[in-house]
Amino acid sequence: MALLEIRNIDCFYGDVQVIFGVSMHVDEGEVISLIGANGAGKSTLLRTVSGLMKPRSGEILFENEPVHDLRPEQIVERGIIQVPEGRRLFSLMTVRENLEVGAYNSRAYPHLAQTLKEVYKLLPRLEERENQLAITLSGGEQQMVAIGRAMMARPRILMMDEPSLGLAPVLIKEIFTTIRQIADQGTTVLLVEQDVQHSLSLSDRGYVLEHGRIVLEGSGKDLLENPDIKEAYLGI
Amino acid sequence: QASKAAGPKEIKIGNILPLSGPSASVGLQNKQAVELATEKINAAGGIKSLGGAKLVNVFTDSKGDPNVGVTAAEQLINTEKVVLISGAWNSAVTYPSTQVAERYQVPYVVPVSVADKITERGFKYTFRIAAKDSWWTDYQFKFLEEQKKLTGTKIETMAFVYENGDWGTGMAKQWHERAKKFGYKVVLDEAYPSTASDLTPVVMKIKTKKPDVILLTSNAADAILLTNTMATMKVKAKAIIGTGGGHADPAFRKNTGKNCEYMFDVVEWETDLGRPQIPALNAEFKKRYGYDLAGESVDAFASVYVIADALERAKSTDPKKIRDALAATKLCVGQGKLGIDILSYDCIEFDKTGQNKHAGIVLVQFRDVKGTMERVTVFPTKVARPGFKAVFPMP
Amino acid sequence: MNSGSRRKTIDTVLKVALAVLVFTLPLWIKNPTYMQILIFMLLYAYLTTSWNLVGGFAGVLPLGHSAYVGIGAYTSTILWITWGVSPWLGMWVGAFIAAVVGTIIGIPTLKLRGAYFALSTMAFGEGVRVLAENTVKVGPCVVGGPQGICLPLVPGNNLALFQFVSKTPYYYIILIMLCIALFITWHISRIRPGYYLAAGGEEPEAAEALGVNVSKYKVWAMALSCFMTALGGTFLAQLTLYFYPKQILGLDFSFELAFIALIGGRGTIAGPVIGALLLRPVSEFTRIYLSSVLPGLHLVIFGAILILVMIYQPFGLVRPLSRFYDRMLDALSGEKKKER
Amino acid sequence: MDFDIILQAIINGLLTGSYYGLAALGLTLIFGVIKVINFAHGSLLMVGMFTAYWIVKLTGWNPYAALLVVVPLLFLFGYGLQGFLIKPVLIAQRDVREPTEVIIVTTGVWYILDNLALMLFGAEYRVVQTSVSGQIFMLGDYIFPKPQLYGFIITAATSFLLVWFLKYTKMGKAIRAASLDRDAASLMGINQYRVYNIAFGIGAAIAGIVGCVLIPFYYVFPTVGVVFDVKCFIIVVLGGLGSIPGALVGGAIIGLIESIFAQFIASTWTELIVYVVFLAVLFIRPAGLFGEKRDW
Amino acid sequence: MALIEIKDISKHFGGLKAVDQVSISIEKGQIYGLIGPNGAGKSTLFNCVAGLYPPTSGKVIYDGEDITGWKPWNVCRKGLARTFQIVKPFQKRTVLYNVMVGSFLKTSNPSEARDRAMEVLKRFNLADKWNILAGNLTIADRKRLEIARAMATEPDVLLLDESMAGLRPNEVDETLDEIRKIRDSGVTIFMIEHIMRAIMTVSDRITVIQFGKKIMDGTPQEVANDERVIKAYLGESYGAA
Ligand SMILES: Nc1ncnc2c1ncn2[C@@H]1O[C@H](COP(=O)(O)OP(=O)(O)OP(=O)(O)O)[C@@H](O)[C@H]1O
Ligand SMILES: Nc1ncnc2c1ncn2[C@@H]1O[C@H](COP(=O)(O)OP(=O)(O)OP(=O)(O)O)[C@@H](O)[C@H]1O
Ligand SMILES: [Mg+2]
Ligand SMILES: [Mg+2]
Repeated sequence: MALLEIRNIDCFYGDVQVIFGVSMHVDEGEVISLIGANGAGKSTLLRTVSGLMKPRSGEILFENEPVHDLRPEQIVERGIIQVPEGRRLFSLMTVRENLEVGAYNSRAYPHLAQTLKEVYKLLPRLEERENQLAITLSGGEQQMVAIGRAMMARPRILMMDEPSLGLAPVLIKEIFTTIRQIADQGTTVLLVEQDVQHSLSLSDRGYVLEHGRIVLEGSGKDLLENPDIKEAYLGI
Repeated sequence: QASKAAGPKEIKIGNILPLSGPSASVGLQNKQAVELATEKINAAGGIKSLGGAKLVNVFTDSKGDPNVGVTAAEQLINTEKVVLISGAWNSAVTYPSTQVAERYQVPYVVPVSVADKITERGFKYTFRIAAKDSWWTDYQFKFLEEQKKLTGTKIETMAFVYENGDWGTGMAKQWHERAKKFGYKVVLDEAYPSTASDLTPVVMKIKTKKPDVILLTSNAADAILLTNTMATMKVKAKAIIGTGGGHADPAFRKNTGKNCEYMFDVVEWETDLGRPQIPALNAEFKKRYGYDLAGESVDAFASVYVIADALERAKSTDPKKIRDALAATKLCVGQGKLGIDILSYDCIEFDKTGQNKHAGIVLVQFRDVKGTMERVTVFPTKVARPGFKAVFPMP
Repeated sequence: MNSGSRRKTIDTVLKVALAVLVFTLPLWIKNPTYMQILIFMLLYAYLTTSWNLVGGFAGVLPLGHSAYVGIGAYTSTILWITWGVSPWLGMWVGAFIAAVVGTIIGIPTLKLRGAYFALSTMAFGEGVRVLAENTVKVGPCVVGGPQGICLPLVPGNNLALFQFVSKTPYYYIILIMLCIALFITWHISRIRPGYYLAAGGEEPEAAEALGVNVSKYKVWAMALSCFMTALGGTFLAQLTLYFYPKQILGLDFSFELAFIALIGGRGTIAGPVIGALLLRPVSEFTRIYLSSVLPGLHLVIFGAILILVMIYQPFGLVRPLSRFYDRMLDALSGEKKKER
Repeated sequence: MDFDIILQAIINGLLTGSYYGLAALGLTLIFGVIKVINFAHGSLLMVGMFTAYWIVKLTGWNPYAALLVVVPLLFLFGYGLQGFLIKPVLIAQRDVREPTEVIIVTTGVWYILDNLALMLFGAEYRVVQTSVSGQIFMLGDYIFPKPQLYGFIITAATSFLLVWFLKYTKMGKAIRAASLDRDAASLMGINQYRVYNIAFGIGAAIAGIVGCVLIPFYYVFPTVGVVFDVKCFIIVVLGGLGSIPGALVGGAIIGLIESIFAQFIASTWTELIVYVVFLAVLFIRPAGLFGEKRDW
Repeated sequence: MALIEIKDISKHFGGLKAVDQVSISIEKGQIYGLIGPNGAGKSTLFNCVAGLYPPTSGKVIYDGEDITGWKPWNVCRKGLARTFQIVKPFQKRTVLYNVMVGSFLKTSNPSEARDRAMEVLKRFNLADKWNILAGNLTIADRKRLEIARAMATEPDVLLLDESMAGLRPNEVDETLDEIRKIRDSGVTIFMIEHIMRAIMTVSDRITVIQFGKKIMDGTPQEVANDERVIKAYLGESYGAA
C-alpha cells in the first residue's frame, strides 16, 4: 500500500505553471529518488507535499487520506517531514535548540529526550557541538543538523531536498551514508538529488522529472543503467 | 442677500475648535458652552430684528493645527457661507485663521485665545473677549506685591516653570519683564515639553533652587503631573501660582487632591463669584455635561450673547454691518443678558484693536472647604468669596 | 492601419484631455476652499514625489522628511523677514541647506537597514523639531521657538514676494513644481543613477560588486530629495503664511508623506500623485463632515481606510488602477494591450 | 553641583528608565519576531492604562491587582490584532524580510484606538488615586517614590520571565525559530502565524503591564501613547532592534540622560541631547548597542 | 610578475580565524582553482580580495597596485568582477535590467548600456529571456545571469564562487565551455568549486585550503594525488584526470 500518493497535481507560481499532472507514489519503507534538471520542479513538488504551496488541481494522499488541503503544520503532525533545500537552520539558536524545535509537533514532543538520544547516536558530531550557534557551523555540519532536526520530528516519511548541494566530496559520502542508515532504521525516504550516482545507487526506485512532468520511472538500478540518464545526468 | 423682507430663518455661525488632538478636551467644553448659549438665545426668540431668525452653529475641527484651521476658515466662509466665525481656542490656530477672515472681511469673534498679538495686527474684523495674556501676569504680580505688604512676608526669589509651547513661553517673557520691574531675582527659568512623560527632573531642579515663589504655566496633564511630583519630592515654596489653563481644568483639582491645597491660580472667572445667576447656570451645565463651568466656557458662553447682540443691532446678515455692530458693542451686567450677567467684570466693550477693554481677571486659591477641594476667589478682595482670605505664605 | 494604433490614439486623447483639464481647473473651480484643497493635494503630491526619490527608488523608508520641509520654510521666511530677500531666492538657499543637512544625515543613516533607517530618520526629524522649538532667536533672525513664524501680509497679489490673495497663482506654481518633480523622477529612473539606485536598494552587495558605490548614490538621492522637499517647504510657508514647529516639523507630517507614497505605490512615478489625490480628499472631507458629529470619528475612519487599502492592495493603488485603465482602453478600442 | 542631588537624579533616572525600558520591551519583541514596527504600541499602552484606570476606579483594587485582568485582556487583544489585521498583509508580503508596508496597518490601528478612546472617554486627563499613589520610601535622605520603585521591580520580573520563556519553553523556542526563518519553522510543524499572534499578544500584554505600572503616578488620556511612542522607538534602536537587554539598557540610558542633564540645562534641551546621543550611537554602532549585526 | 598577488591574507571573525596567512599568486590568463572543505574560508578569501571584507592582515596586489581594503565598487572598476555563492539577482527586475546594471560600468549612455547588455545576454544564451523577472528564473539561469552580469562590466579578472553547484552534469559542461571561452577572450579566472570533475579539468593551477590555512598548491594532478588533500577533502582518490 502506498504511504504517500500524489495524484495528477498541477502547480503554479502566479500564472506560470511549473508542475503538470504529476503522479507518483512512495511505499512504506522505500527509498525513492526524484531526479531532474534544474528548475524541473522538484523543490516545488516537495513544497507542495509539505503544504507550503497548494496544488491548483489533483490530490495528495497520505495513508489514503487527502492532505493537500492541510496547513504545513498539520502535515508535519502527520509525519511528513522535509529537510529543505539550503538547510535553513535557525541561525542564532544552538544546535541543541535547533534539534528541540525539530520535535515541536505533538507526535514527537513527548518522546523528545528519547529521540534526541537516537539522533545523537546517528550523528555523534552533533552532540559534540550541542551548544554551538548554528550559524558558526561548517556547511557539512549544518547539513547534519538539518537532517538531525528532521529526524527529531519522528518522520513517517522524510523528504530531503538536495542534501549534498555545495558540500565537499568527503562530506557528500558521509551524508549518503547517514541517509542509508536512516533508511535502514525503517524510515521512508524521498530524496531529491543532483548527485544521481550516489542517490540512485541507494534507492529502491526513482522518478525522473523534466519540465514539470514525470518522464521516467524505474528501480534505482535500472535508471542508473538507462542510457538517457547516463548521458543527461552523469555526463557520460 | 436674502435678508430683506422676511429675513433668513437661520443664521449660520462658524465655530473653529480643537475637537480632536491634544486640546480636544477643552475644545469640547467650549463647544458645549456655545451650544447651551445658542439654545437659550434661540428659545428666547432668536434674533428678533431679523424676524426671530435662529442661530445655527457649524462646528469644524481644527485638530489644534493651524493649517487645518486655515482650511476650516476658508471652508466655513466659502462653502458654509457663515456670516461670522468664532474660535479657535488655540492661539496658534486663531492667529492664521483670523487672517483668513480679515481677507474675506468676515467678522471673527475670539472668545478665549489669549496671545497678545492676535489683536495687535490692526485687523478690522477680529474681536477678542478674553483678556490678553499680558494682563494675566499683571494680576499675578499685583497680588504678590499686595501680599508682601499685607503679611510682611519676604519674597525675593522666583522660579518660572512653564510648558514650552506658544502660550507658556509668551507668559515667561512677561514674567521676566515684571520680575525686573518689581526687583525679584529669577533663580530658575525652566521650560519643559508639555508632552513630557516624566517631570521629576524639573521638580528636582526647583527643589535645588529653593525659590520663594513658583510661577507656573501648564496644560492640564502636566499641571497634574507637576503638582503631584512636587508633593512626592517634598518641594515647598511660599507661593505657587498657576496661570489658568491646566490649573483651571476641573481635572486638575480632581486628580491632585490634597496636593494642590493652598496653590494659587489666576483665572478670568470662577463659580463662586458674587453674581446671582451663576449657581443656576452652573447647575444646569453640570447636569448636562458632568462638570462645572470654567472661565473659558464662560467666555465662549458670553461670546454667543455678544454675537446675538451684534446681529440684533445690525439687523442684517451682511458681514460688514455685523462688524460695525460688533465694534459698537456695549453690553453690561444687568441688561438681562444671561451670558453677560455671569461675568467677573462689568461690561464688554471693544477698543479699536478689537480687544475687550474691560476683560478682568481674578485670583483663586485651592482650599479645602468642608472636605472638598474648591477654588476660592481671594483677589481682588472686593469680589473675594465672602468669609475667605488668601492664606499666604502657603503653610 | 497597424494594430494597436486605435488604442494608442484613445490613450493619447485621454491623456491630453486630462492634462488640459488639470491646467484649466482654476477656470472651473471658483470656490477658494476647493482650490485650497486642490493646492494641498498638489503640494502633497509634490512632496511625496520628492520623498519617493529616497523612499521609493533607494528602497529605504524615511520617516523624518518634515525636517526638510521645515528647513525650506524657515530659511526662506527668515531671509525674507530679516533681510528682505524674496522667497523666490530664499527657497533655493533653503533647498541648498536642506541638501547639505540631508547629506550629513544620510551618510551614516543610509548605511542602516530597514527599520533602523526608518526609526533613525524619525528620531532626526523629532530632533529638528525640538531644536526649532527651543530656538527663539539666532542673532538677528527670529526663529520664533514654539510659536513659529507668521509671515507679514503683503497687500494684493504680489508675484515678486510670492504672496497672492487669489488661489490661482498658487495652483499654477505648485502644478509646475509637481510637473518638474515628476519629470525628474521619470528621467532618473531611465538613466544610470536610477538603475544604480534601484539595484542598490534591492541587493546592495550585488550592486557594489558590479561597481556601484551604493551609499554614494543613496546619499545623492537623499540630497536631491531633501533639496526638492525644501522647495515645497517654502511654498507651504507662502501659502499658509504661518507655520510653527509642531506642525511643519511634526511627526504626523512625515508620516503622511510616507503613507501617501505607500498607499499610492512606492517607487513608482505615478504612485505619489495617485496617493495624494486619493488620500488628501479623504482626510479633508472626513474631517470637515464628520468631526462635528463625533470628535475623532474621522480619524477612526481614516485609520480604517489605511488598513483596508493595505490588506487588499499591499503594493499600493497604482497597480489596480493602471490595470483598470488598461482594461478601459481595451474596452474602448476593442483591442488588447500588446504584451511587451 | 550637589552630590546628593546628582545621586537623587540617578535614582530618579534609573526608576524612570526602568518603565521606559519595559515599554520598549514589548516593541522590541514584536519587531524581533515579526519584523514589524508596531506604531500602535503606545496605543496598546493606552488601552492598558484605561483598563487599569477603570478597574482601580470602579473596584478600588490595588493597581497591581489590575494586572490580573489587564495582562490577559491585552494579550487577547494583541493576539486578535495580529491575527485579523496584520496577518493578511504579512501573507501578501511573504517573501519580504522586513515588510515595511505593515507600518501603515499598525499606524491605522494607532489612529483607530486613540480616537475610539477619545469617542468613548473624551479627551480629559484622568488620574486615579490608588493605594500607592504619592507614597515614598526614604533611604537616608534619598526619595524613592513607591509607584516607580514597584515599577522597577515589575520591570525586572517581567524581563526575567520573558527571557526565561523564550529560552526554555517549547513555545518560546518556537517563537525564536519563527523569527529566524518562518518557512523553515513551518516545516517543523510550527504554525508561524499562530506564533506571531502569540508574540504580538505578549508584546501587547507587556504594554498593558506598563499601563498598570503608570496608573499610580501618571494620567490617562486618549493620546497618552504618543508620549511614549517616540521614546520607545529611540530606545529600541539605541539598544538594538529585537534585543531584550538592549531595550532595558536603552531605557536606563534615556532615563538617566533626562534626569541628570536636566540638572544642568533646561529640560527642553535634554530632549535634544537624547536625540544627539541616539544619533551618535548609531554613527558608532549602526546596529545599536546590543544589535546582532549579521542578523539585520 | 603575477597579475594577482595575495600575500599572507588573514581574516578573523572575533576569535575565529576564517582565513589564516594564505598566499596565492595568479598569472594573467590562468584559470586558477580554489578548493577546500566547507567552512575552510574560501568564500571569505574571495570576499577579502573583492573588497567585501577588509582583511585583518596581509595584502592583495593587483597588476602591481596594492588594492588591499579597497571598497567592492572600486575593485570592480579596477577590473575584478565577482559572482556570489548564494546568487543575488535583482529579483524584481528583468534579466536585461540586471545585466544593464553591470554594463553601465563602462558607459553612462542608457541605450549603449542596453545594447552591450543584450550582447552579453546573447553570449550566455539568455537573450530570449531578457524580459523575464530575474526572480522567476531557474537556478541554472540565475547562476548564468550572475556570470553574465559580472561579464557585462568587461572585467580583466573574474572571481567565480561555486558557479556550478546544483547544476546537472551536462549543464556543468556547458558552463565549463563558457568559462574556457571567457578565458580565451583574455580574462583571468579565479574560481571556487566543489565539483571535482569541473575544477580538475579546467584549472591550470589549484590551491587547497583547510581551516583557513593553505595546505598546498599545484597542478590538478598534484592536488588530486596529494595524501593530505585526499584525507581532508576528497575522501577517496580522485581518478586523476
Ligand atoms: N518563488 C517562485 N516564484 C516564481 N517561480 C518560481 C519560484 N520558485 C521557483 N520557481 C520556478 O519554478 C520552476 C521549478 O522550480 P523548482 O525550484 O521546483 O525546481 P527544482 O527542480 O527544485 O530545481 P533545482 O534543481 O534548481 O533546485 C522553475 O522554473 C523556477 O523558476
Ligand atoms: N560574516 C561572518 N561572521 C562570522 N563568521 C563568518 C562570517 N562569514 C564567514 N564566517 C565563518 O568563516 C568560516 C569560513 O566561511 P566561508 O564562507 O569562507 O567558507 P567556504 O570555504 O566558502 O565554505 P563553503 O564551501 O561551504 O562555501 C566559516 O566557519 C563561517 O562560519
Ligand atoms: Mg530545488
Ligand atoms: Mg563558500
